[in-house]
Amino acid sequence: MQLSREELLKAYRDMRLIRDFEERLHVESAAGSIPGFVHLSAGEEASAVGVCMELRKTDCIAATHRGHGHALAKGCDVTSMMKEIFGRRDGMCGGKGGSMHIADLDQGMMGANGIVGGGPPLVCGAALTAKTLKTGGVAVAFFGDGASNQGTVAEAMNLACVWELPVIFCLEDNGYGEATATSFAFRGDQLKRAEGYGMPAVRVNGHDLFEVNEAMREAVERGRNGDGPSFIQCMTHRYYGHFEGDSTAYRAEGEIAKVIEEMDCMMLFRKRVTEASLLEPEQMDEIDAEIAGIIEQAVVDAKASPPPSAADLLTDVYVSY
Amino acid sequence: MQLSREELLKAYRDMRLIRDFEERLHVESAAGSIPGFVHLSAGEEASAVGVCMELRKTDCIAATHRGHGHALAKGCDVTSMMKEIFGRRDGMCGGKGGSMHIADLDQGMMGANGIVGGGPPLVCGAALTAKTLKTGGVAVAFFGDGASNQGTVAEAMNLACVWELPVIFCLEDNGYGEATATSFAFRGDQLKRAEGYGMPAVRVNGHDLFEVNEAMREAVERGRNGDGPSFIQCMTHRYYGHFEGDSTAYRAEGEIAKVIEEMDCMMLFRKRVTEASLLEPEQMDEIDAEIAGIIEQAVVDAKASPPPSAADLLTDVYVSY
Amino acid sequence: MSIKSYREAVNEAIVQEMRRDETVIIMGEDVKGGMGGSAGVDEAWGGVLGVTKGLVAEFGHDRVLDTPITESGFIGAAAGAAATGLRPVAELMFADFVGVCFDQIFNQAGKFRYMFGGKAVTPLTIRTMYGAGMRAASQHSQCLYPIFTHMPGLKVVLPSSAYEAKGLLIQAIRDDDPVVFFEHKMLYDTTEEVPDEPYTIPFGEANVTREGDDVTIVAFGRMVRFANKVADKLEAEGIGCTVVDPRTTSPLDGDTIIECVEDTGRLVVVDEASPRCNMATDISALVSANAFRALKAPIKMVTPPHTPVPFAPEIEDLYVPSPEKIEAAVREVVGYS
Amino acid sequence: MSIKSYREAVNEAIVQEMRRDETVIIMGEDVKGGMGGSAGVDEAWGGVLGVTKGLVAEFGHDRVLDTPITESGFIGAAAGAAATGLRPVAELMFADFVGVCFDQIFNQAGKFRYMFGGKAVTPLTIRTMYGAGMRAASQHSQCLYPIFTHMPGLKVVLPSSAYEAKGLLIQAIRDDDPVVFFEHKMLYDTTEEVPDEPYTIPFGEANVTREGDDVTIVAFGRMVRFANKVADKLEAEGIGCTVVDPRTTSPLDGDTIIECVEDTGRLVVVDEASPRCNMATDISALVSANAFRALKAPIKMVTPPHTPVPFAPEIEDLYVPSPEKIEAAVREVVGYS
Ligand SMILES: Cc1ncc(C[n+]2csc(CCOP(=O)(O)OP(=O)(O)O)c2C)c(N)n1
Ligand SMILES: Cc1ncc(C[n+]2csc(CCOP(=O)(O)OP(=O)(O)O)c2C)c(N)n1
Ligand SMILES: [Mg+2]
Ligand SMILES: [Mg+2]
Repeated sequence: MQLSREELLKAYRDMRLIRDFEERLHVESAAGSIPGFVHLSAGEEASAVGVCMELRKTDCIAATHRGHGHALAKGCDVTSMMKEIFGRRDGMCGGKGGSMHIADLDQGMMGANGIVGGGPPLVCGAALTAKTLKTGGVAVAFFGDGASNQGTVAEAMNLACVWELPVIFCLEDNGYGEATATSFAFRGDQLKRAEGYGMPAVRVNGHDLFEVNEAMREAVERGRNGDGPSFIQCMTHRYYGHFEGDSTAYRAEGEIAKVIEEMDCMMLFRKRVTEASLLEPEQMDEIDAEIAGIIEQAVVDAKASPPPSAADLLTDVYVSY
Repeated sequence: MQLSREELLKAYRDMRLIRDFEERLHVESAAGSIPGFVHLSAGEEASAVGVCMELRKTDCIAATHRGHGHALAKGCDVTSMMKEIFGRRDGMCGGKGGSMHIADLDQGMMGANGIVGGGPPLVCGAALTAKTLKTGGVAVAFFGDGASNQGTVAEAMNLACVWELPVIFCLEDNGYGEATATSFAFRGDQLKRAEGYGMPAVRVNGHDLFEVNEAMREAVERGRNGDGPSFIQCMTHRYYGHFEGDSTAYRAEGEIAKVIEEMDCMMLFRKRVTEASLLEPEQMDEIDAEIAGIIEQAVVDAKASPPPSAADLLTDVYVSY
Repeated sequence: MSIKSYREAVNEAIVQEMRRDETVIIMGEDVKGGMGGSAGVDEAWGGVLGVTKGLVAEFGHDRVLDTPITESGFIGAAAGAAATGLRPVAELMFADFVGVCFDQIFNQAGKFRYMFGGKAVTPLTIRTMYGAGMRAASQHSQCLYPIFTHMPGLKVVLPSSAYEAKGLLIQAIRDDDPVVFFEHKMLYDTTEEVPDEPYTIPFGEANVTREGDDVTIVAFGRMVRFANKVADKLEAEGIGCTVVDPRTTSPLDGDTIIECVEDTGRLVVVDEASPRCNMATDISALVSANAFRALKAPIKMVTPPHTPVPFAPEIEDLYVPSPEKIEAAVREVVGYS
Repeated sequence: MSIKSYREAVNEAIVQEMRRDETVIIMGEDVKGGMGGSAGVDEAWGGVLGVTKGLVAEFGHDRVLDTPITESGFIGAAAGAAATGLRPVAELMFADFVGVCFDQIFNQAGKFRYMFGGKAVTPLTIRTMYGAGMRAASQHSQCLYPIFTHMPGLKVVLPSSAYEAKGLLIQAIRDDDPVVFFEHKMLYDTTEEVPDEPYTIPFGEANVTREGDDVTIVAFGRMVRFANKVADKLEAEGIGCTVVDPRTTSPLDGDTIIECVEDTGRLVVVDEASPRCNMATDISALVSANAFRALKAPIKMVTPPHTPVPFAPEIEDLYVPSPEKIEAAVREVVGYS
């Protein structure tokens, strides 16, 4: 199916937003302005965006420790996220969560997760809510190749098949879990495994927004029609280290440079839409400029925001006690 | 490969031992002589025996809550087991474990397990020991169809593939996990799933000792040769309830009677070996009589044994403290 | 009002809440039983010990869900459903199985609210069966509520009788926080008068089941019955026991406990859980920090030994704190000077 | 003897034990790092914080094993290997991850011996990183040792310095029971004199790091440093603090603690773990049961609040018990009369 001009512009904008967000965090991390662990998703924008552009606000996703891209693609507020990552009181989670726990249930974002494999069971719950309340909603579990081996992910896949839940399992296969290559940590075939649980599975080029999106459309349709879960394996790459500070000594020199040159998702997208005369380069340049301003402002705002106060330490544990 | 006369007699004997052991426990349970939960494996003898007859004493197995058959097939002492199940001081585990925790590491029996899916990770450890110490040993994880969905089992299968461990995953698919049918709790294809992790997988008639054994021979050979794990799905039936006391209201009337009539493993075995003139019926009758005596004596001994003493409560927690 | 068993009280609480609120659903392994089975029945078991019998007949398969044997999967799903609009009651068959799904309970459900800056509401109830006495051995007999009590973000409930079970479970289901509801397997057949209409018992309000001047006994779950028994017996001898059933370990009604100890000056804590870092130590520490001047004798803790739960009946019975041991502790504390 | 960091001390303990005993192997996520990677290196990381650096170079891939991200799988495998002849040292990267593998630790490894009637030996060491201070937020900062201490069958070790880390880890590896070894992430860069040769520190023998007449401070892990600091400061003012580092919470050297309290009559317990059913309550209960007459003041517990660990540095620092809070507690206890 052909994406509309509006959809294309939105997709490009979201990818650019994520890319710039992450690249700026890379700089801010190096400068020491960001506390804690930061996992950047630059390079993987096409999967987050290609998937989330098919979702309604009320559809839910569960993200990973590498969750900024998922959150932004799902519509979370940039400034609020930036403040959270900087640990500020008016951040998305009041400064209590940080990068690894970005969440906004109002946007259907059920949270980044510090636990590898933590999200997929939760997403089955969101899908169960949609199914029980007959909202026509679907839910997406993002998880990495490393996470794909966790028992929780296997259990969630099985449960979604048994309960015929509208879940889309989106495996972002970036070739590494921390410093370990997927080729070591997983010896089989992800599609076969998913099919082994009883759901349709497809592998796509995760750098190609169109391919991801096409697979996602089919999966969402299945979900909304009550035909149960689907599995999408997006082959992708992360451009930075596992976390900020990682030496990436496990990677061959120049590997990522080559990926960027040959298959960067922004580049592929631009090429495709201009060649097919779907969008003008100028439209995208405009977006680039706009996003640059947004990110700059978000960082300025985040830096100017106050940290949580002593009293904040003790609130928000229970609704009532 | 043709089994020797000796092997055949041993296989028949082991199956008979398990069957009589379980049938007697069924009676003793109904009479109220056995404390706690008792899960009987009558009907599933061919998988326990067909698998364990290929193992050396030093090869390890991990069993399930339904573990009597596995233990007996692996060579655990009948009387010692019977005493344990009756909760006696000189039982296999000093009366501290009971039916669900029968274990004898000297026989390579790493334990029945009260936790569904608890065993497969442990077996990876036994296989790792064999691999590290280059003993040529293999290890077997028995688990049920219900257990096959547990994350721990998925993790163990993946780990065995990654580390290329000499593990045989023996799925005893008896069609039910407690009162829930496998057709509900699992919608895919077990072989595909195992292959999805990267190991060869085969489905066999779990009532047919020869089929089970044939698959096991190949798997063991792979294991001893350093060619990694294998997966065997044994299709079988349990003749009694999930535990003693189960109404089995989930089963169609007469279902098990039909299974017993048409495919009981003892019956199939007898038929096969007599038709092929491999054994004489009288030889097997003799074994039947011998086993009846052994079981009777074991029960008499168990009933005559004293329970643990107050002091026993406090021992065996640590090796040193 | 009529005589009901603890099992019936739990069942009735669920039924009445499911009637009241359509978003209440239940799930667990064989809470119905029989799914896919050749008999084709809707309910073969109604729970492994029959606690959830009859629910599917009234509420249907959409609200009464059997699960595969994947506790992380379905408890996590319950947490996710709770965070997105349902009010699930998930059954962890035996508390001992928490080892395969603890993450979804304490790192996910229990932390949503705090780590998301107060913006999540997770009205999840986890029902689970605990305690020794069934000759179920070391992996099916543990108490484990101390490790849940340790976790911020979780509420922990230990109903000690049928009346308590109904009121506390209705409260748990209506509560907007994740609640872990511990049902003692040896209490299911105990009975007492239980109102037919729905009622709630608030969390964090201890129940003083006996009043006496000489010693305070704080006890949990099944141990409350034992403590009451001891109190009744000793009353005849002129030893007055105040018995406190905290009902919930988190939140804990420390005030009532402290007040009682201030009155009696002596304390025995009875906890069926393993002795290290358990509720006995928790209560003891609370009291010695806050009622120091009132204490006339060392606090006595009655707990099992630091061993797994054994199988053989003879030693399992020695493992569990008994009325006899409680009585001896009370006598020791009362006799101290 | 030379100055070593806590990180180096842990590393050296492993190296020396691997040299001594061929059955000692190590495993964990990225304990090497780089397996299958395009760079083709044998060791890209040497552990996420570099603790296991250099091991593969000396001991090879057969004894230094990287794992998939499947904690139940590989911790269970370590338990199974321990029960069948190896002496594995498995790394659970962050203690917080125990939620996905607790069963293999407390229901399997920890119970083998008892439930198999004393016939199993499980020389398993699980190394894990714990504690707040790294701005790692609520799923990477917990202490959790109380829930391990609660479990019969597990030994629990909390080394408070580089010297302690080396001696206790060698002991852990040689120990024939399952041991959980908690390394505080904020201690890795702390240094002190550490012998070059192997040595062991026995379990269950507390270390009295300061002696004073007025108050006993019992502290764990990183908190021992804080307690020592406070003791040094207060000594100048004439307030004498005895500081006890129990080293292991299970087994616990209760005798030394009780003796110290009998001498000083006052007790402050400092525990970085969540406050309910934690080591502070455990020690407090022990002392009030066993040193009742000696106590001249209520026992004071210094712990974090009952909240998850927050992310923002400003409030994370308020979360962790600080020397200031310990000092205030000591002053309060000493001033009590
Ligand atoms: C249960 C658990 N185990 C280990 C970790 C440490 N950890 C954080 S991210 C990560 C790698 C995850 O790899 P993958 O799923 O491929 O995601 P990616 O980082 O590549 O996006 C690991 C091991 C964790 N956070 N949780
Ligand atoms: C972790 C865990 N969950 C649930 C149970 C309760 N339980 C015991 S046996 C069983 C069914 C297992 O089914 P399956 O694996 O097919 O083995 P079978 O009983 O058919 O031999 C269940 C649910 C348990 N013991 N452990
Ligand atoms: Mg990855
Ligand atoms: Mg089964």
